[in-house]
Amino acid sequence: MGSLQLKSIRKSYGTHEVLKGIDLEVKDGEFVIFVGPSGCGKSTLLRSIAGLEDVTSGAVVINGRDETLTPPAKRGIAMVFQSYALYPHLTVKDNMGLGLKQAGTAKDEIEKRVGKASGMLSLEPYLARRPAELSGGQRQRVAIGRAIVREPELFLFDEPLSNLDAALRVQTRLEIARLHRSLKATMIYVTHDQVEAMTLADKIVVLNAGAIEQIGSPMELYKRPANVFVAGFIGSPQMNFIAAEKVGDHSAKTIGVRPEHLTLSREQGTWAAKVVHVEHLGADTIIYLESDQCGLLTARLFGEHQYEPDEIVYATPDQAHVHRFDVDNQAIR
Amino acid sequence: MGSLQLKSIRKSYGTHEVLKGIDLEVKDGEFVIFVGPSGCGKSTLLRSIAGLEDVTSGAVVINGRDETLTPPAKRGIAMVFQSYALYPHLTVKDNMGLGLKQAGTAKDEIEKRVGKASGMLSLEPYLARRPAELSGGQRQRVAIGRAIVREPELFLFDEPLSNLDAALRVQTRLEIARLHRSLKATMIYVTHDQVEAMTLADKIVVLNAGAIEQIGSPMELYKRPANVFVAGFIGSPQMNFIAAEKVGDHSAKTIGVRPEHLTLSREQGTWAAKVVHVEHLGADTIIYLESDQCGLLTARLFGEHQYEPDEIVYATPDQAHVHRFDVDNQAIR
Amino acid sequence: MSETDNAADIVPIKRPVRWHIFVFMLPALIVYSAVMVLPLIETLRLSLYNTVDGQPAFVGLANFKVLFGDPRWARDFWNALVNNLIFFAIHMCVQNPIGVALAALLSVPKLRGVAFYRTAMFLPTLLSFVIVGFIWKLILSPIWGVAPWMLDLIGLKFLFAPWLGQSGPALIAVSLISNWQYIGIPMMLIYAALLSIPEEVIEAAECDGITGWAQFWKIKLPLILPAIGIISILTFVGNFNAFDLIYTVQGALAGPDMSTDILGTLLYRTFFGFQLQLGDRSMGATIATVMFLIILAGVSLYLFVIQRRMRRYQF
Amino acid sequence: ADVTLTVESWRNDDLQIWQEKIIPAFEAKNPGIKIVFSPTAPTEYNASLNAKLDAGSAGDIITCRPFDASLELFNKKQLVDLTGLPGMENFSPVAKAAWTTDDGKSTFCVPMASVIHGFIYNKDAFDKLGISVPKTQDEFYAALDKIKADGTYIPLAMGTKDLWEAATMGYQNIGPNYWKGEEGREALIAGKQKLTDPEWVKPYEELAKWKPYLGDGFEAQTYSDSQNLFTLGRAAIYPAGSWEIALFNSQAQFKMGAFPPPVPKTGDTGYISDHPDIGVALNAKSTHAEEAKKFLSWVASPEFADIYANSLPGFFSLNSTPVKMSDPLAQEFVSWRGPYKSTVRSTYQILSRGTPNLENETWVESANVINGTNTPAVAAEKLQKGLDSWYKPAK
Amino acid sequence: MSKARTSPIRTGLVHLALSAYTLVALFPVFLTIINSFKDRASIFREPLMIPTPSTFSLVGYQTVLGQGDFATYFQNSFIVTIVSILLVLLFGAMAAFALSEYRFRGNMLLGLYMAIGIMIPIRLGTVAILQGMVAAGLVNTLTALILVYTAQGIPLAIFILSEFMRTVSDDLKNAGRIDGLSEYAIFFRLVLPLVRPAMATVAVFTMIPIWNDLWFPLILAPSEATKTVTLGSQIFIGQFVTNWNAVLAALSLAILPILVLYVIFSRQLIRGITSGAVK
Ligand SMILES: Nc1ncnc2c1ncn2[C@@H]1O[C@H](COP(=O)(O)OP(=O)(O)OP(=O)(O)O)[C@@H](O)[C@H]1O
Ligand SMILES: Nc1ncnc2c1ncn2[C@@H]1O[C@H](COP(=O)(O)OP(=O)(O)OP(=O)(O)O)[C@@H](O)[C@H]1O
Ligand SMILES: [Mg+2]
Ligand SMILES: [Mg+2]
Repeated sequence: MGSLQLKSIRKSYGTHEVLKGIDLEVKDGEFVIFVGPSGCGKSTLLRSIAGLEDVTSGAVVINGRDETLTPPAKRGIAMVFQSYALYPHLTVKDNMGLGLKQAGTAKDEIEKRVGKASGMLSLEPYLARRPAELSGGQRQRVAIGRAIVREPELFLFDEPLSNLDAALRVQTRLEIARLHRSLKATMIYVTHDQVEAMTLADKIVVLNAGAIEQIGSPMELYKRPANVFVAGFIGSPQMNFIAAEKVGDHSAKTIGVRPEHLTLSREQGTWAAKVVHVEHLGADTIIYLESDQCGLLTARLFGEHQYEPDEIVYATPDQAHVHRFDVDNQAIR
Repeated sequence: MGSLQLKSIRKSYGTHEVLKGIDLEVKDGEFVIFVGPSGCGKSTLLRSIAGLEDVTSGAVVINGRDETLTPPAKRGIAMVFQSYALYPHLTVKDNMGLGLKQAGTAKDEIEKRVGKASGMLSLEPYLARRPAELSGGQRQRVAIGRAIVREPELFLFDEPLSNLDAALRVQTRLEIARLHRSLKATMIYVTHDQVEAMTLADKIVVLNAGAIEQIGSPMELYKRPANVFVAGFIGSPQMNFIAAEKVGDHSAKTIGVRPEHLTLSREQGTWAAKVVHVEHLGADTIIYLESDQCGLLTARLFGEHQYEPDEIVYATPDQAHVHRFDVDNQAIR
Repeated sequence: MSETDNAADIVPIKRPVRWHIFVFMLPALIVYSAVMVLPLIETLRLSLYNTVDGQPAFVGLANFKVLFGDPRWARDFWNALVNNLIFFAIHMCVQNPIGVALAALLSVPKLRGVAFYRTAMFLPTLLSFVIVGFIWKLILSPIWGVAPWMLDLIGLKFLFAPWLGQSGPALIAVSLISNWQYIGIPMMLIYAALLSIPEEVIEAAECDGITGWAQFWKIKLPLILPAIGIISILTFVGNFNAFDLIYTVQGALAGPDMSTDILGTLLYRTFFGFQLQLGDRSMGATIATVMFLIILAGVSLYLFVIQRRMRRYQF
Repeated sequence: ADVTLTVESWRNDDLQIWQEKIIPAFEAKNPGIKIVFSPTAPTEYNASLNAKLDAGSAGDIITCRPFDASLELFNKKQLVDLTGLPGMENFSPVAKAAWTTDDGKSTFCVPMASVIHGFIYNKDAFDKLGISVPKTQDEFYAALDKIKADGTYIPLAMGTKDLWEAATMGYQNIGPNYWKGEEGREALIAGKQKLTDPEWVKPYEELAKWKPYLGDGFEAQTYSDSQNLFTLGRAAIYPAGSWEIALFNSQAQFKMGAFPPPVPKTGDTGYISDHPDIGVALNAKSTHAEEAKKFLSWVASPEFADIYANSLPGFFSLNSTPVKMSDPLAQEFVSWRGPYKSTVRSTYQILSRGTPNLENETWVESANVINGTNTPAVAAEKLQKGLDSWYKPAK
Repeated sequence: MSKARTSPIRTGLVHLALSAYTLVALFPVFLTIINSFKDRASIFREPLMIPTPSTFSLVGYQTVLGQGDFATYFQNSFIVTIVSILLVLLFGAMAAFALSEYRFRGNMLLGLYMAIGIMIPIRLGTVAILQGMVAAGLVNTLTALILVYTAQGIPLAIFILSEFMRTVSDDLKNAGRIDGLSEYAIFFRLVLPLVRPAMATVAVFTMIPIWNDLWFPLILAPSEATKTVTLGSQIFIGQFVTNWNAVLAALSLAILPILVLYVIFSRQLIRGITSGAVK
C-alpha cells in the first residue's frame, strides 16, 4: 500500500541538470533514507516524488500506478519541508489539523490525533501560538506533527530533525521509527545525520550530483562501499584515503581505512606519524596525524586518550577493514 | 577587543518569561557555545546580544561599554540567522558583499574577501545565483559567508551547520575554528551538535528554560556535570540515570553512568539485563537494555558487536566514571 | 508556477483539465464581460460610424482621419496629449516619490500613531473630486485669501498669483492638487508591500550595518519594485483617464485657453457634449479608441516587458 | 390609480418651489396626476438625459435647454411635436423660436422662462460715492474710475476663471448694443456679417478695457467668488443675469439697483439680451402622454407664468400675458423689455452646431481678451476662422 | 523589535516629516469643516478662524438635512458600496489567483483582457449598460449599481491582487497541496488570509470611486428610494448655487461615512498584517 518506483527521473532547471536519471524501487513499508552532499538533489527528488516539481522526464509510479501527473493532494503523501512551510496565519493546532479538517475528519478525531502528535513532540504548551512565536526547533516539530497526524501511506521527510537538540532528536527519531512500525507506512527521509541514517534506514540511497552512487542497507554501505565517494561519505570522521602505491600496494589505486580502524601506539606500528591536533569528545578522542608516507590521517579512539601535538605515534590499520579502490574509484572486492 | 558581559538579562514575551536572568562573561577571543533544549532561549539570547531584541531588564556590555541601547549596526557584530535571512533579491556574491560595500570597503578588497569565503564554503559555482535557486545547505553556507566576510570582533552563529552534510560540516567547522584563531574574534555559537560543541568551544554554556545550568569547558561538562540536567544533556546517547537506592547506594539520590562507560559481557557483570534493541552505527554499536534493577540502560560499544534482542547480558559500570547526584539533582563531588 | 515550468517543452503527456482554473475565472469573467466589456466595445464600435445625411453609416477610418487630419481636431488632440504627458510626469515625479517616502516612514518599526498618520494622509484620497475641487478652488482663490495669507506668514506673499487662472501655472497647479488627492494610493500600496518583507531579512541588514537610507535603497526598494511598477502603471492609466478633477476645478473647457485640457476632458466634452456643444458619440468614441490604444500600449509594455523582467521574491 | 409624471430638470435650485408651489397648484386642479420633480446637477444634465432618452428610461416631462440641444432631441424623435398643444397660442413666435425647428414649422417645447442681462449695482455704494446710474459707455467708465479712485469697492465683480462668466455676463451682456441685437445676429447667421466686422469686435474692445476695474487675481476668480464679492458688499457693480435676483435678495445686506448695458452714445437705441432659457417638452416614450399634455398645457397657462415668475424672480415668463412682478429688482429688469430691443444670445442659434463650437470658443476668447492674452482683433479672427471651418450660411 | 534599533533623533525626524505631511493633508479638510459651522459672512471674511460663539451657525446643516431623506440615502450607499466591495474582492481575488498561480495557455492574454477595464472609462459604455439594465428590468434598483460597480472594480482588483499573490511562498501552497487541500481550499484558507493587507488596500481603492460616484446613480437609479448620498447631496453643488453654508455642510457630512468605512477596512489591514507577516 505504499510502494514507489522511480523510472529514470530527470529534472533540469534551465540548462542545469539537477537529477540525472534516477531509478529507484521502494517496497511497501520500507524506510529509505537519501543522503548526499548539499546541493546534490535530495530535496528536488523528494519534491518530484511528491508531485511538487514536474520532472523533465521519467515516471513516478506509486502503488503500481503511474502518478507522474497526479496532483500532490491525490498522491496520499505527507511531507515535511526543509523550510517547514508552516501556515503563518494559523495556530500550531490548526497547522496540524488543517489537512484533517479538509479531509472531513470528525472534530474529536482531529482533536485526538493532534493531541497525540503534539504530546509525542512536546508541543502541548504551544498549541495556541502562531509559528512566528516559536523557536526554530519548535517550528520544526510542528512541521513534523503536521505530517504525522495525517497518517498517509507515504511519508516524505526533508531533514526533519536538523534543528533539534540531541535529546529531542533521539526521542523524535525513536518516535518516527515507532510510527514507521505501527503505521507500516513507507518513509522516505533526507538527513545529514549519520546516526539517523544508520539507525533508521532499511535502505540508504547515496546521491551525488544528481545520480545514485549506491543503494544498500546501512551496514552494507559502511562495510562495502561501492566506491570512493560512498566510502568517504558514510562514516564520520571520514575514511582515510591513501595512495596505494605509497604504501606498496600495487593492486589498487587507493586504499581506505576508517579512523576507527586505526590503532595508535607510541611504540610501534605500520605508519609513523606526527600528531597534529587532538579533539576530545568525551566518549571518543579524534586524533589528526601527519605522516610522510600517507599524508593526513585521522584516527578515532574510544574513550579518553592523552596525546600531545607534535608527538610521534605509530598507526596500524586493521587489515580486516581495509578498503581498496581501483583507478575508476570503484571498490575492488 | 571583543569582550562581552551579560548582566542579569531578562526577556519576556508578554507574561511569558523566556530569559530569566542571564549572567555571563565572555573574554576577548573566546569561543563560547550555547546549548540547551529547543525553545530554551538560545536564539533569544543571541538576538539580545545582537541588539535585535529589546531586553526587558539587564545590560549588555561589549568591550566594557554598556551597549544595551546601541543599534545592532553599531555593535560591530556579525550574525548568522537560524532561518538564514538572505536578501532574496541579491546574488550570492552580493549577499556576501553588501555589508562591506556599505562600510565603504574597496572593490577589490570585497572581491578578495568574498572570493576567499566562497572558496572556503565551496560556493564558487553559485556566486551568480539568487537564494531561491539554492538548496537548503547552500543557503546556509551563504549565510555563514555573509557573516565571515565582514570580520567583525564578535560573531554570533545560530545553528550555522544544521543543514550541512557530514563532510561539509566537518570542513566548515574546521574553517570556523581556523577563522577564530586567525581573526582572534570572539564567537558565540548555538548548536545542537555535540561534536561541534565539544570540539569548537572554549566554553560551553548550558541553558535550560531561560536560565544557565552550567558554564565550563567541554571536558569539564562531560566529566563533572554540575547536575542531572547537564549530565543528561551533554553526551549522546544520553547518560543512564539509575535510582541510587535500587543499586544499594544510599549516599546519593541518583547515580549516572554514560553509555560508553558500561561494559557488557555475556558471562558476568554487575547488572543483569535483557537486550531490547541494537543499533549498528558502523564505528559503534548502541545496545539498549532492560534491567529489573536499573530500568532501561543504554550501552555504547566501540566497533561492531553482535547482540540479539532478548539475549541476557551483564553490564558493568566503570566505577571511575560513575556520577552521583543528590535529591536536588546536584552533583555530589 | 514552478510546478508547470517545463511541462510544455518536454513531457508530452497531457495533463488532466484543470477545471478549477475555469471556476476561479468564471464569475469575474462573466460580470466583467457582460457589464463592462460588451458595452465598451459597443461604444468603441461607434468610432467606425458617423452620421451621414442624418443616418448612421459605416465610415471606416474616416473619423480617425478627421481627428488627425482636421487642423482643429488635431490641435485640440495634440494639445490635450501634451498636457496629459505633463500631467503624468508631474504625478510620477511628485506624487509617487512622496507616496513611497511616506510609506517608508510609516513602516518605521515601533512608531507611535501610525494609524492616525495613515488615516490622515489617506483622507484626501477618500474625498470625492467634488470636495477636492471645491476646497482647493477656495484655498487658491485670491478672493478668499487663504493661500496668500499663508504665504504672507512665511513672508512669501509676493510669490502668490492667481495660478488657476493663468495658462502657464494652471496645469501645474491642477496636477499638484491631483497629487495631493491621490497620494494615498501609492502610499497604501507601498505600505502593504513594505509590510510583507520578512522581519528577519531586515534584521540581517541591521546586523550587516545597512540601516536607515541605505537599508531602504538597497534592501527594501528592490523588494518592493513590483509594487512600484504597479503604482506607475496605475498612475499612467489613471492620468490618461482623468477628467473629474479638471472638470470641477477648471470647468469642462479646461481653461484658461485650454491650457489644462487633457485627453479625458477632451473625450468627455466630445462624447457627452457640453453646454451648446452636442455630444458627438462617433468622434468621442474615436478619441476614446485612440486613448485606449495609447493606454493599451503602456499597459502591454508593462505586462509583457517590464513585469516579465521584474523579479518577484516569495517570502 | 394615480398617474405619476416625472419631470427631468437641471434646475435643482428650484426643487423647493416645485415642491411647495407649482406641484400642489397643479395637483389641486388635476386629481389623479402626480408630479415628481427630479432635478440633476446642471453639469451632468445633458449627458445623463441623453443617455436616459437613448435607453428609454427618461422621465415623462423633459426640461429643455434652448436651441440646438433640444432640437437635436426632437430630430431624433425623442420629443413630441407640441405645435398644436392647447396653450401654445399664449406664446409669441419669438418666444417659441428657441424651441422651434429651423423651418419654423414645429415647436417641441413649451417656453417656460427667459433671463435678461444687465448690471446690478450696490445702491449704498453709489449713494456714498455720489454716482448716478450710468446710461452711456462714457458714464459707465467715469463711474468705474470714480469707484476705483475711492478704493473702498472693487469696481466690477467679475472673474475669468470660469470662462462663461466673461462670455455671458460680459460679451453677451454688452454686445447687443454694438451688433444691434437681432439685426446683427440674423446677419451673422445669414453670413452677411462676420465676427471680424467692427460691430462684433467692438464689444471685445470694450471688454478689454474692463481689466483694470476687476479685482485682484480676477484670473482665478470663480463665478461664485464674484457673487460673494458683490453680495458681501466688496464690489460695487456686478455684470449680471436676472437669475441672480433671488439669491442676491437673500444674501445682500444693502440696497441694490439694476441698469441695462450702457449705450455707446446718448440717444443710441438700447438692446438687451432677453434670452429664452428654459422650456418643457414631452418625452416621446412617455406612457402617459395624455396626462403629460395636460400638464404641459397648464405650464403654458398664465396661472403657471404667474406662480413661476413670482416664486423665481429673475426668471421671466415668456407668456404673452404680462406678469406683474412683486420683486422691485425683477420688475426693474423686466421693465427694460419695452424701451430696449430684446435679442437672444448671438451664439445660441445654429452657429454652435458644429465643431469648433462657437459658444465654447466665445467663452475661451472672452476670457482671453479680458486677461489680455489675446487682442480683440485676434480673438475675433480666431472665432470667425473656427466658424468658417464648418458653417456655410445658406445663400 | 528593538529599542536599540530606534534612535530618538531618527524617530523625532520621522514624526516631524509625517506630521508635516499630515498637516498638508488635513488642512483643507479642516478648513471645510470649521467653515461649515460658521455663518456666511465670516466664512468669507475670516476663513481661517475657528467658529466663535458670534460666528457659529448650523444653518448649512439645517439646509442639507432638511432636504431629502438622508437616512435612506446613507443606507443605499452603504448597501451598494459594501456589497460591491465584497463581490469585487471575491471575484477579483479568485481570478487573480487563477492568473498568478497557474500557467496555462492564454494566461497573459487573459490578464490583458481583464486589464482593459482599467484602460477605458466605463462611463463610455453608459448607453449600452443602461439599455441592458432597462432590458433586464433593473433600472432603479440597487442591483444595477452593484453590477456596474462590481464589473468596474474587478480589473483593478485583479491587477493588484495578482501581484501580491505572487509573493506568497510556493512552499506554503505546496504544503497545503500535500496536506490534501484542494485548489479551492488553498485559495480560501491559505492565500486569501495571507494577502489580507492587499485585500484591504483593494477594498479601500474600490470603495472610493463607488462611494463618490454620481454618474451611475444618476443614470441607473435616480429614484428617491434608490438614491445614494452622493446623488442626494449633489443638489447643493449645482452651477448656480452659492449657498456655501450648505455646500460646506454637505461636503463635511460626506466625508464622515467614507471615513468610517475606511477605518473599518484599514483595521482589517492591521489584523491581516499582524497575523500573517511572519512565517
Ligand atoms: N514572538 C514571540 N512571542 C512569544 N513567544 C516567543 C516569541 N519568540 C519566541 N518565543 C518563545 O520563546 C522561547 C525561546 O525561543 P528561542 O527562539 O530563543 O528558542 P531556542 O533556544 O533558540 O530554540 P531552538 O533551539 O528550537 O531554536 C520559545 O519557547 C519560544 O516559543
Ligand atoms: N529554482 C532553482 N533554479 C536553479 N537551480 C536550482 C533551483 N532550485 C535548486 N537548484 C539547484 O539544484 C540543486 C539541487 O537542489 P536541492 O535543493 O535538491 O539540493 P539538496 O540535495 O536538497 O541540498 P541540501 O542538502 O543543501 O538541502 C542545487 O545545486 C541547487 O542549487
Ligand atoms: Mg535540501
Ligand atoms: Mg533558536
